[in-house]
Amino acid sequence: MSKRIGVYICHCGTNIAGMVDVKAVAEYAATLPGVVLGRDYKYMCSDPGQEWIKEDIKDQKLDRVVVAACSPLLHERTFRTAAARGGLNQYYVQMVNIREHDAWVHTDKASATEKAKDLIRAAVYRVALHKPLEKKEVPIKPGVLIVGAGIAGIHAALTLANAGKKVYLVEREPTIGGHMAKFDKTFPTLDCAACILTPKMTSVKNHPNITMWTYSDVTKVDGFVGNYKVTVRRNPRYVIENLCVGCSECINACVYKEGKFPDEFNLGLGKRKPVYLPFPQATPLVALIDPDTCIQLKTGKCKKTCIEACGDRKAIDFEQEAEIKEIEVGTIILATGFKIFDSKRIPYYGYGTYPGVYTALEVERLVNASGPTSGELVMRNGQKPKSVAIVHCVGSRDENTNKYCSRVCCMYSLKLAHLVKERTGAEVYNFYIDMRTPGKGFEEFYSKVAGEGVHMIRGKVADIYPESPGNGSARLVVQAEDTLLNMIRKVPVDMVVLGVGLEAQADANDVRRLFNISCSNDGWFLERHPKLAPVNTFTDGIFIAGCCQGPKDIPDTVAQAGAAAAEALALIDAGSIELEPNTAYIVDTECSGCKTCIPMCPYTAISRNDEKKIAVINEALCKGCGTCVAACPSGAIKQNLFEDEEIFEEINGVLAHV
Amino acid sequence: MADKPTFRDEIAGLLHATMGNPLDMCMQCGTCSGTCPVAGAGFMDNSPRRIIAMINADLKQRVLASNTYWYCASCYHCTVRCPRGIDITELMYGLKRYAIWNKQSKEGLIGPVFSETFVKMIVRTGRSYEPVLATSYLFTLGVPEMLREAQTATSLMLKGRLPLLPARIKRLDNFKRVLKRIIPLGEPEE
Amino acid sequence: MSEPTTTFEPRIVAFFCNWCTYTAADLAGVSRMKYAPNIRVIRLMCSGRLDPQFVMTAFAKGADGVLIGGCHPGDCHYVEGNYKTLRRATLLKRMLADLGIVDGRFRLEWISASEGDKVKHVVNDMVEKLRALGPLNMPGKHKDWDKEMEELEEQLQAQEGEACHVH
Amino acid sequence: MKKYAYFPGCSLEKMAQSYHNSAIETLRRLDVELEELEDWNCCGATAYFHVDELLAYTLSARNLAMAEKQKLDVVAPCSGCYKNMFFTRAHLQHEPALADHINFALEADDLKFNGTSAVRHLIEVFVQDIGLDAVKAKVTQSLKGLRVAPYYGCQILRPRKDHEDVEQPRFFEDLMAAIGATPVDFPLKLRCCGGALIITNRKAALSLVRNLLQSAAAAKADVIATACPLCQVNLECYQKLVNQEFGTQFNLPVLYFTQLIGLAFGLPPKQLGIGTELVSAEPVVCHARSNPS
Repeated sequence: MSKRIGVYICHCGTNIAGMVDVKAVAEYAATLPGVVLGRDYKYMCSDPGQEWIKEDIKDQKLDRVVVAACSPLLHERTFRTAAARGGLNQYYVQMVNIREHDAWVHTDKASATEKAKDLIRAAVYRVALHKPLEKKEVPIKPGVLIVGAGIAGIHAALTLANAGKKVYLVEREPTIGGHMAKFDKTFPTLDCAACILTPKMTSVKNHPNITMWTYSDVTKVDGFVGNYKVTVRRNPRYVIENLCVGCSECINACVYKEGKFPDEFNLGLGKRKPVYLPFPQATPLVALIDPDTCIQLKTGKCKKTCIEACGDRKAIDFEQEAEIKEIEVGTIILATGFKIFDSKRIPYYGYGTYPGVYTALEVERLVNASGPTSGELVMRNGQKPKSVAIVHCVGSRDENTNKYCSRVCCMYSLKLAHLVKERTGAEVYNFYIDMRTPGKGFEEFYSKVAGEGVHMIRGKVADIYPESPGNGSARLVVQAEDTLLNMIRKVPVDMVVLGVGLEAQADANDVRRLFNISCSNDGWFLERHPKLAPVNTFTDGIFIAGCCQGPKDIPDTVAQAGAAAAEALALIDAGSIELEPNTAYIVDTECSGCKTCIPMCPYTAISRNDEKKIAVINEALCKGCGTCVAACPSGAIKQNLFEDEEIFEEINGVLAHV
Repeated sequence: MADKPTFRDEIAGLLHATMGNPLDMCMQCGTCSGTCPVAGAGFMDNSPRRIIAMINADLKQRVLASNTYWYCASCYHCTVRCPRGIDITELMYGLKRYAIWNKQSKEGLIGPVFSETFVKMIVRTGRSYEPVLATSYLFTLGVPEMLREAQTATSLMLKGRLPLLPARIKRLDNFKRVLKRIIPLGEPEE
Repeated sequence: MSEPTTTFEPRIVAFFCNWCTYTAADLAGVSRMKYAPNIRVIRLMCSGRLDPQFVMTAFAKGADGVLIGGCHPGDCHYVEGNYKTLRRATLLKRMLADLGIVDGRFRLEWISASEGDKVKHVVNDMVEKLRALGPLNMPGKHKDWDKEMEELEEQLQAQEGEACHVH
Repeated sequence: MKKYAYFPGCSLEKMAQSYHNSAIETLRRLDVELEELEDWNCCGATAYFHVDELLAYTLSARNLAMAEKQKLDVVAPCSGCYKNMFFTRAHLQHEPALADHINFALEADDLKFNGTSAVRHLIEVFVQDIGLDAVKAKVTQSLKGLRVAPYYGCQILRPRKDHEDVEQPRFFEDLMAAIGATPVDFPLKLRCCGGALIITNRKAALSLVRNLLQSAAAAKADVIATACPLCQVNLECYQKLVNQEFGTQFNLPVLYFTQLIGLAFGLPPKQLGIGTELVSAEPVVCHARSNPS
């Protein structure tokens, strides 16, 4: 039975037509076996383009369609739907990637055109063998797991919870809030971070649809879109969460009269006791005990004054152990955030060597009313700085550290310049390479700060050293070329603030593997498409939001969190998701029951039917990798959409004219 | 190769020979100048950053007239710190070569005149071992005389006061043949 | 040294896994990287789908080189398909060697979704090497090829069997 | 007994005899033999890169090729020679075409560069190849309490070779500690001494030397240790001039690390070429004598 194949070549404006002679390709396609028409059009993905396919199927009785355009990962669905609307089984469509794989990567029009012809020939040969297939649908469980409870996780959780969905919010720190909870003010509006964040934190805690697990880690993820089985370990805080009311009695009563250990929330600028609350608005407002510093937990020999203090509440439990939770969710949102650049990697900035050098995040804590100095900007030596240098691009835009721009540093450096001036009246010098203030109200903020008399020096800081070595003076010289004055500036200051860049979390790679998604080279989680699928990943049902995907400010983070929530919502409300029907199946008559295939399958989808003495595949479990197909010695296993014959034809096709 | 390469192209070409350092990558941040001990001490009339800008702007005469590259101590500190991976020290070497060649010959390339002087010089210095490392004069001349000797590197170069062969080199003839194959122009005087 | 002897343009058939290498090739496109046009990519869901016969056929039909692209070990979208590929490729390489198809003509590369530049480099590098090697021209050797192929089929079956029992 | 092809370099011929001798003597104690590179020529210094790159590469390539003939790795005690040879090798290995061209030239001397001999700096031989423990083991007169400013200078570490730490290395400090001395925190230990400028731009060079001496003095160092003849002479022989130029009062001994090691090994100062300095190293010698261990 001879086929009636229609071939469509997309110009994609000039994207393809600029490098591939689309007319010639269309004419050539028309000459291929079974092809009844070869057309080219400016934008095949546009309505007219799709209509055309639909009409041709009806009028020209097409029974196969080949579309040569962009990557199938982008528009395969579009054209399948178009064909379906024309009354054709959607799997009778084959796409040819002549944009990403051809026009965009080659420079010689002739050979690019040749390549297009070869690829189309392969598709034509292949599509002729296509079989009609039915969509594979899997139901979506309504629960959502959100990993990371910074502003992104919090916002996504509330959005979903308010839509009536069940949310599990897992945070590894003892409190939710993430980095935002550490900030003092937020640019460009200078509203106080706590004032806008803590209400959201409270509603997360009180929301009936949100199960909030702090001080917990996701340890195992099984299953697939619609049906993920997740294991969470709740680490012991040695305080029973639902009994503690955060009254701090135990903390006051601790045998340590003063805080003795660097307190994590204040980046070690303050001290805490072994039993502590991360910060006053911590959520949940539940104390925890640090096993590494608590005498009782270390030696078992403590007066346990904390237990007395807690009294009848009996919230303290030194016997507490990690608790393992198993949950089932349909979708997952990763909002695991970022870590700040480690300034020690640039030794000549003297962080960790000169006490006068601070990271921006440390200064956020110093100017914050709930910080270690109650908002007083005093340095490690107890003095207020009279002059402060703020260094931009520390660990950003530098091949020796991170090539990318961290996006937020210019703005927060300006913000800190303003705050420092406001709190101390010090002379402030901002050393920048390029002042990047793209955003609503950003440029206005820049001029406002400039107007406050902050010195803006265009030059990357090249060196920081003590003003007079030996004599123990704390003053530092910040050396940079003032590229506008064209002279080397050596500015003596009391305090240096490093505008550190953002980096992927240290364990981003483990997390990535745990959830089976990809990372960009910088370690940020990779979105499915940089523009059209910014919160999707290559794994269905897993979405990303906030800085785990790349540096961004709070507004963008919140927007992205909303988007991720919406994507999850869309899946949940659809109730089911359509999957590629590319699963494997057994041709019973061919199967010798040799069991070769069984160990091949990572999803244990294959078993052996012992009375029939053949293998059987559980289609629900099969994800369609095709590994078993390639392994079967008797060729009894086949894969929909990737049948051996189809691939052999494709090979013939690309090589035919040799 | 169609039309005559610009100064910028020429310098880029020089750099390519030393593992390619695209000046186009320069973002004018001034890390090089801020790091440079000599610029920092105020000896350079143009900072290294400015030199790069001038090259990219094709200001050949102003670049060559600048003292910057002759003041480079080749300490490579700028090179390891450049956020755009530009080997600035190598650039300074390139400019020195370029300047020397151009003083010597009509256009660009190693002109015959220079090659000749150069090969002669090699042979001569090959016989009388005379290190350029100023410091090594100390034991022969003593500091003040040595400093009176001081000249610009160019003149020094062409006066042939370069260390090449320790007096004891044995296979001098082979050695000369080796060098002839590298710079074929001109005949070494025997 | 690496002077192309003729203007021979090698023909490379590539099998890329959908999740890492095919995506990387898309990224190379989106980033407008430029590489040699000698490659024809065939998409598989996983490099684990690669049946050695695909490779044999490609050579038989006139490919001068075959490139397999999969996710980095540990990153396979299907958990461990790429390990299976690696095992098969190792055996296949030996067999190809016996057929006088030298190492450089069959190549396995791990290229993650973010490594567009690696696609570029691998392709260019392979094209250069194949230019140096010259045409393979299996179809030209048709006569004895049929015979060879039969033997091959047998060996293949045999080795395939082994390959999969090694667990 | 480990063996290296030894490339003295021009400066060691006359001016840095003391470095030369102390290197030979101390290494002998550590069972390392330096076999002088047969018929070596100048590495080209910085000057050749000013004039003609290709020629400069050829000069180093010839030396490397001869080392390959001797089937030995090359050791250079001078940071300049080291840098030139190291990068010539790296570059030629990177660019076969260039290597071919240079090999064509080397044929005239029956030589061929293959890149088989590695290039080592003398201090690398002590720190990496021999190892600190082996050095420690040979110490008979610990330099306990001697405050040493370890001066790395430029071209041991720069330009960056692979991913070694070029901004805060420790190996020189560790080596000094191994012989009992106290390495002081010397902020400018990686800064340039201006060696290459000393003839051409004296003022600039002197100001750089001044900074280094200042930094070392501020760190209360008894002596500066160097690993390069150029640095040594710059820092030491120019102290008088620096003092004239800037009205300073520096009188800081500058010794080669091999001389300090030699003292710690209990070798007679004369054998280590101590005594030829313009700034007397007597205090250091006395210190060494004062605490036998």
